[in-house]
Amino acid sequence: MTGKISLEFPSEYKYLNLVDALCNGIIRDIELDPKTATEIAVSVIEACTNALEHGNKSNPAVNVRVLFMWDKNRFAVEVYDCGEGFDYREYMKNIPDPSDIDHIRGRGIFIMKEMMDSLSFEFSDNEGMKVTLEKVISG
Amino acid sequence: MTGKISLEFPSEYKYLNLVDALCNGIIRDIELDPKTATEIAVSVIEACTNALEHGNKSNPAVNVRVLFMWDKNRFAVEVYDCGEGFDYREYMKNIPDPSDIDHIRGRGIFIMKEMMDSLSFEFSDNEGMKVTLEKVISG
Amino acid sequence: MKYKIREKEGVVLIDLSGKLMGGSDAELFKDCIYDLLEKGRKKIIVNLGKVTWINSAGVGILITGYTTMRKKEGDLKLLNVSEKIKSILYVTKLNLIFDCYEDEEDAIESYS
Amino acid sequence: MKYKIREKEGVVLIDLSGKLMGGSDAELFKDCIYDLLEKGRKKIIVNLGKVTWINSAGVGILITGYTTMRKKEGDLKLLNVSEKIKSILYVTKLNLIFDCYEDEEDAIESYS
Ligand SMILES: Nc1ncnc2c1ncn2[C@@H]1O[C@H](COP(=O)(O)OP(=O)(O)O)[C@@H](O)[C@H]1O
Ligand SMILES: Nc1ncnc2c1ncn2[C@@H]1O[C@H](COP(=O)(O)OP(=O)(O)O)[C@@H](O)[C@H]1O
Repeated sequence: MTGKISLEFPSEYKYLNLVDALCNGIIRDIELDPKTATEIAVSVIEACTNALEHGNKSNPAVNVRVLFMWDKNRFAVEVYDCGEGFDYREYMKNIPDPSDIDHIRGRGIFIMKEMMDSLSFEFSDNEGMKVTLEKVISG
Repeated sequence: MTGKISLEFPSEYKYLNLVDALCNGIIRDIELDPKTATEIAVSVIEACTNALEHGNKSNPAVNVRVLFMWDKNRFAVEVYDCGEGFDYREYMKNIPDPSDIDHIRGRGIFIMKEMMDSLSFEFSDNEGMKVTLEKVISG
Repeated sequence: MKYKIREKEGVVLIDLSGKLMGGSDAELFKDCIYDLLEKGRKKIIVNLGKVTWINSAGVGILITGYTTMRKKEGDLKLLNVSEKIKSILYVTKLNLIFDCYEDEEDAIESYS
Repeated sequence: MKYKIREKEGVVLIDLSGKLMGGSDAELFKDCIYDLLEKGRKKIIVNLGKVTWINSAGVGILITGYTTMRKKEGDLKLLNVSEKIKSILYVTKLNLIFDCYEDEEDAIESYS
């Protein structure tokens, strides 16, 4: 029931459903309830979309790395990109209303925050941008 | 139709079906015929079983890395372990008869050789043991 | 993303299939919507039954279609919304915006 | 790997499920086979219908069961062999060793 596995892929949308395939494989293995499973799968994809799109500017020469880690109480995901990061402290203070249909985008961070138990950002010069998602599970 | 993705996991059997989940995701995406798909999936698992078991001696502190690469003519997989390698030249000269039921094990390399178009081994001090599997596809 | 267009009782059904995410999908869907508007079609049902994969950028694509239609007195409703898509709509409260149907006949009837 | 044992008309059916690979699975299956032999059971059918995942080490586990049974004048036959398992059996010519059945009744009848 304890495990970790990491995936690395070029910054192109077409890899997102492979991330999803792996994530669903893990979720199936640890037999999460359907709601928790959906919330994790959706959030992982949002984090990876941001990493490849905003972080790596969809540059296929640069990789996104995803690290999945789980034990019987906790499912955690770290998503790394090679971008310059962004002012997440400021952004988190004032997340746009996701039901406002005048905005086509801007729902990813809101969704992750709602669906996971913890969402955190960290930027460092050697690791680049790192987003950490965590969810309490009962495995 | 061109792509590459890499996966890294601790040397434990329980991760093999996650390798399989990712491999099947890729295969589904590039729409291989069922026979080719099965042959690739079976061979990848044999290579990973060897890497974790013989290469890394099932030591969970050491990782196996799998790199999938494909374009419209070719599907290639590289499997890396941190072991000391083995005398593959000698082994390949005299692969045991897989239908001999006096042997319980010893069919992995035979299966990979039969199912793939190319199977090669390479040992280097910095990369460790690397097994490369290739198959011609028509995507 | 791929799509096919059908028409039934004056209602246009867009059968989406494959992945619905950021990137080129957004342009493709926008063009489809403008094309329908040009032909005077304003009663739209988007069938998501064969969408295998979606993210919030994909939902954004549906919002573009919805707002474009509404500005021209048209409407855009959703059919066969998977549990995953529903979870995104509910958490963002977009379920209050989009009419969702499970049955094609019901969806078509809602326009009459 | 998990298994359940059933008996029908003097034949033992082992319903395997989950993953069948190297490691602890080999011991588990060997113990099961020795246990059956001790009870005098020698007509074995291994149902692979719920095996989600297998490798050549897993096939090795079936070989152990087969040779152990044969040495005691018993037999071990396979039921519900997936395409993937078939591909491994064919390429290694182990299909010539194992009797495979698609139908439970047929498999049981083959022992009478
Ligand atoms: N990994 C990242 N690197 C740089 N900027 C990011 C990253 N993730 C998010 N952002 C910034 O935060 C904003 C909000 O992200 P999000 O809520 O996911 O919505 P969207 O991606 O649709 O814009 C993005 O538009 C971007 O400016
Ligand atoms: N990555 C590896 N590192 C070290 N030895 C290996 C590796 N792969 C294969 N071998 C050696 O080759 C032998 C044959 O491998 P294989 O045909 O896959 O059968 P099996 O794994 O069932 O023994 C193994 O028993 C092992 O000694």
